[in-house]
Amino acid sequence: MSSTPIRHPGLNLGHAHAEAHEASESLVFGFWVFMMSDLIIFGLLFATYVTMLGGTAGGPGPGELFELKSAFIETSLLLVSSFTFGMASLALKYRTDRKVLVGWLVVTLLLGLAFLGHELYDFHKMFTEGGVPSRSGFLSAFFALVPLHGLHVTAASIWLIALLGQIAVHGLDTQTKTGLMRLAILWHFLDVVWIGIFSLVYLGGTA
Amino acid sequence: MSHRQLSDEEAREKAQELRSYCWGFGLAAVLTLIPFGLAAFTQIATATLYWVIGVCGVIQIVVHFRFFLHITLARNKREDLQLILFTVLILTIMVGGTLWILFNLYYRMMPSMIP
Amino acid sequence: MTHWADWMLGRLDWSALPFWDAIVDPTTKNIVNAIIASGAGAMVILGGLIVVGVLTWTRRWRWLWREWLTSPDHKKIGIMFIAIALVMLARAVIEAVFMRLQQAFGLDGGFLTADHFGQLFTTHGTIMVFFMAMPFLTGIINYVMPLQIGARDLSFPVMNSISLGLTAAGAAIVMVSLMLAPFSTGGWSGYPSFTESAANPGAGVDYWIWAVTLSTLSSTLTGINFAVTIYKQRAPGMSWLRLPLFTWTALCTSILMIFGMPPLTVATALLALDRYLDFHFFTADLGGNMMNYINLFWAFGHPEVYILILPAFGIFSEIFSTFSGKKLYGYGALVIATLAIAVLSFTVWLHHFFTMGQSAHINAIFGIATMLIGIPTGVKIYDWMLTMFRGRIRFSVPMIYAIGFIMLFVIGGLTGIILAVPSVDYQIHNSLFLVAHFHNMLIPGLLFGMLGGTNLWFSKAFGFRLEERWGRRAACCWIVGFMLAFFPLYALGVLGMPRRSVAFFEPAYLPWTVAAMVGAVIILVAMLCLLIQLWVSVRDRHANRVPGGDPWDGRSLEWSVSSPPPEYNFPVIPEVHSRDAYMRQKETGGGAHPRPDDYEDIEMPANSAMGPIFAITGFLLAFGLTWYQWWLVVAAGVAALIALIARGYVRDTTRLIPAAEVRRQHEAWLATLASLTPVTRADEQSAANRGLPASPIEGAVQ
Amino acid sequence: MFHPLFHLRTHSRYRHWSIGLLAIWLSGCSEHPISFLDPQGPIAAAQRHQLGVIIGLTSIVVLPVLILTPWLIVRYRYGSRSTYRPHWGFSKLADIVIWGIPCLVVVALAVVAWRGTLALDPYRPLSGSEDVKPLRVQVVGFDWKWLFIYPDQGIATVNELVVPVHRPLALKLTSASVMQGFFIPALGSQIDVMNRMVTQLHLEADNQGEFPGKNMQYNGKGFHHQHFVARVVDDSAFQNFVTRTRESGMTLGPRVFDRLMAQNTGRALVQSLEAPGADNATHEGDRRLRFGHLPANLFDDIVEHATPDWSSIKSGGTRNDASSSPEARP
Repeated sequence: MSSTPIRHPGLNLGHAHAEAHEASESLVFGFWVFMMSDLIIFGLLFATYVTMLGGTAGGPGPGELFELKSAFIETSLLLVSSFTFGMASLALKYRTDRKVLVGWLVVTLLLGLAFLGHELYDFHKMFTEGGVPSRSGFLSAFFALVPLHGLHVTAASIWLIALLGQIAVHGLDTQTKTGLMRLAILWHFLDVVWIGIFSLVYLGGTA
Repeated sequence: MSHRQLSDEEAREKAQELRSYCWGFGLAAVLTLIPFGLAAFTQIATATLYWVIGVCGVIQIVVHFRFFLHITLARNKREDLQLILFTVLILTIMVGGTLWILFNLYYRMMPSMIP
Repeated sequence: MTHWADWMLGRLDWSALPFWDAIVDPTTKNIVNAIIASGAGAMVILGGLIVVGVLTWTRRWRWLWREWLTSPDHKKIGIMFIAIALVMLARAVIEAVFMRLQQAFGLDGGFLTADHFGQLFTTHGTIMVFFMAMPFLTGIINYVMPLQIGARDLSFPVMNSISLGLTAAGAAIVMVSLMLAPFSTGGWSGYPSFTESAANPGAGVDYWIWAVTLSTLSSTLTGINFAVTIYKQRAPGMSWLRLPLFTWTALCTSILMIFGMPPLTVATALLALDRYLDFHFFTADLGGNMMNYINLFWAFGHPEVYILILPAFGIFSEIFSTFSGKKLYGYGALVIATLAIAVLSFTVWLHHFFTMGQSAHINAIFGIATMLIGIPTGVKIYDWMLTMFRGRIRFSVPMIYAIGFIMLFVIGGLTGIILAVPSVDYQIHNSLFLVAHFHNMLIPGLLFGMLGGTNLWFSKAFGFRLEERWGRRAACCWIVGFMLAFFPLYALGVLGMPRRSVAFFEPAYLPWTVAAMVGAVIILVAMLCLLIQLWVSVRDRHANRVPGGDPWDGRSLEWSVSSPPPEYNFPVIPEVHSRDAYMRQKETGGGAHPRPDDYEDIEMPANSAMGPIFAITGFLLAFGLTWYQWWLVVAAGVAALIALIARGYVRDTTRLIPAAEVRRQHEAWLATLASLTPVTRADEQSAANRGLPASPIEGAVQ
Repeated sequence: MFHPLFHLRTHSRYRHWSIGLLAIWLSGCSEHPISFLDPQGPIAAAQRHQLGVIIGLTSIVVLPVLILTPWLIVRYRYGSRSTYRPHWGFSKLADIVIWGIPCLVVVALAVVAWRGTLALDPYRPLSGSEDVKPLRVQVVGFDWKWLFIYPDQGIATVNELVVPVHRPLALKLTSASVMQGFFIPALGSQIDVMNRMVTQLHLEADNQGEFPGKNMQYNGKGFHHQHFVARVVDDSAFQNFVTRTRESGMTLGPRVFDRLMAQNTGRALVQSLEAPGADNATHEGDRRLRFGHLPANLFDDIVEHATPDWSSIKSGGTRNDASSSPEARP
């Protein structure tokens, strides 16, 4: 019900669309609420992970399985992708050339896929070293927490592809824009969760 | 939609927002490098290292919210901010409670689970 | 060929039939149980066939699809939620009667097998919480809340339809388990390691996991939908402190849904990982421990209790105020109390497992936190009493439920405080005392609220009032039946009888279990009365029509529109100037139904098949996962994903109702109104009540 | 030093005769004390006392509702001539009362709960008189029977807990199966038993007699059969029981242990062993077993999921603690 101008990144729906503004405000707020509900899930998985640290049952522990280098590479990929999504948001908001927008989005998508690829490679290496979830409670907790983040990144990537398709079909109409705005929130949010993962799981485990 | 000429005001705004993203990126990068660097290349005490990791992580989360997700103290962001703060409260209760309860249970019934 | 069948059917085989045990091992007990179980399954099949037959015979399939299943209208979705709730209520009450019968004959025997009894208490609990209480309150909030805040619909109508679909899929999974048995025997809380595959390898626990998961997803989405609607869709002038109390409780409930459901999602997901992918969260070996499940489950379970109870509190607030013909006492205090309960409910979950061995300090702190909730709850009770004080109390059906509630609920409060003291809880934990306590909270608290709310708002939804005499009989049977069924359980609890026992060996228990059985039968009679009430009401619908839309001299905005309301709710969005907005409109000069100057085109959401699609794919996904039919899992999952992506490409999502049409409908209703005779409250329960109250209220001081 | 538990005990007898009456009425047809309303030990007695205090305090808030609501609905029914003030919705005085009194009651309840919980913590050892050491018993919950190991006496029983009167009991408990709840209502608290975990419980009996014990946590189709008897006897009878069990009890070897681990009720277990050691003295005796020889550290091995050290049975390991046994008293 507020009449203050809406300042969500990327949203610039034009004057004649007061109702569209209102609708998208609900959409974005609703998405925030959803993210916060999701955050509780992550929080509880973090807590579970910490309580399972002692449950290695004689299997490999964090010190043997985690590598600082690959964690750093993954962190960098995700952080840069957050920044490039920010650039895409700017391009959307100030209606620069659509090619610029699509370009930034594609770069973001590639970074996200690179992250996923690297993470999968990491898991593969852990598997070959005996780090499988059925080995111990600790590994179960790890493979619930970190891959869930990866699953979110996968979902976000699929959504990004779908939105690129929407841009191609419908152009930059209200629905595409609000879609991009919500995806932006999801993307940045995943980076925030990753901060928790690299700090607690990787740095905490190898320190 | 084709390329469009921005008004002066819009151009200023855009430049400002671009700066904000860059600041955010820079800060986040530094806050990532500090703990990684300390963990990889130095031999400081583990307890200190945990503290550094924790503090850098928390600051970086705030940086992300401020510069990437645009959550500020501005009036039109109040609802989002309230929502986030309430979530933090609930998270604290649930996560803190879980850790408190479970480690107490371990201590009294299952000491082998305490790492 | 066999290989092909294995691939198709997974682990589903003949032994899933409910009468299989009787064929393999035809003892008397097995045959009796097979008859009961197959009878239940046959009832479901028969019910389904009748519905399909009637729809086909009356050629209503297209109508069903267009007007109901794909409708994004919050009113229709609300009604469908309540329909699910009532069907599931009937099943769960019958199960309860079987359990009470068993225990009445249960001194060293009885007629049910232990496994059958285990399934009964598990399905009873699961249904009552996830597929009766949740859909019921979701349905009522869905119907009433947008009308109360002056909105045209929820913020996300299609998501609302998806929520309905997911709940329906979960309910269907529980129903299918009657025909392709068994269901879990692990109780509604499903504690591992009993529910781990080592102890329980069958499909039962998996049925339970996926049914609950579907319900959880549905409730999370619903919570988001309600909260955003209340935040963003309020009519102009409807500030926070002008919200009707029911809407306040709806807001708090939806916040609890948003933040309370994730712990359950985590708990069941981790249990599923243990069962399906050999993880070790809650197993006894390899570093797992089941204590975290119990912790997570109750981190959900306690907010859940208040998800269930708060909307009922809201309904009772409306009922007490409306049927006392009086302003609600202590609005501010009630709002603060509601908010306090909502926040405190996140801080007490440990009181569900005081006996697990944690330190006395932790127990004491959580015990005291639990007692703190007693303060706002007590304040609410007294606020309602003060609302009746110096009122003019009319004993229509909703008020009978409300009075039954207030008297019985405080007894539940008393026993709740007893359970909250850890040192006493050591004596009554997991006993029938606990069972009696939570039924004491949920039957008078939740169910009476929902039934009272149904009696209150039924006329709004369908245009005619529910019949009073059978309604009163139903309410009285509920109250008496409840007391007789559950007060004995308190006695059994302090006598140390564990919950969930199929039989017992202590003769001292027998008189109490027999008394409880009689109570359960009276509750069954109450269910029959409800059915007769519905039947009689539909039969006499013309006599009980209330086209004026306001049969109870209501106070909030939902009474200001016709019964049933137009699909857009309000021809013109009302402007709100005070609390009890419609009452004020009636009392001040402007007239209850001012004629708007001009009308505008109204944009409403268009029908969408997303709800049914998610219902079907959700059901198939859960079914495939339960029986290891992986092809079905993949197919249903891919179909759901494609539907979701494709929905993003749809642009034709709204429908325009022209201003002329709105004008025509509204003018017609105004003309009807003009033809009605206003009635005083003395005639409220008579056929003269056409939904137009006489004003002013007679005999008022000040 | 002021002992809160003691404090709770002294008052219980006098103040809460009403609950005592209730107990007699409730359990009138019962042969043995089945409930804490008829307490047979200090813990149960203190719990009954607390129950009375809580009911009393809470009634301050609850009773007015039960009394005033009928009055309100009669006095202010539609058609009565009482005052009608439709716009009245707030009174400062009433608000102070309805917030204040529940708050005070909860403060009082909180004090009761805090002190009671700390005093009755199941982990808190009971200090009987100076010269009596607590009797140690290790309890293992199986599907669906209870095993009681007396480590200091070197004996074990199934579904029968024999203890001397007036001597504190120090129980350590675990489960060899899923979660269960160990409970002797007439003596005191229940506590959960869980696989790989050890919980503790301290009890004491004031009177001799047979008190039923049970499992409170559902664990499958034999759940309702998982009950046992706590037999409280005098010292000489206990000594007698120990001696007799040592001499004529069965050996808890691998075969018996496998049968224990299998899902069966006490009765089925006894039948499958055709047990010569089964005590047939009572009508329920066909569910009970006594063992005079068992492996050392059996309890710890069950907790650790290790194979019991069967060789220790013959090497006299059953009585590893006999020299330091408090059974030295005649």
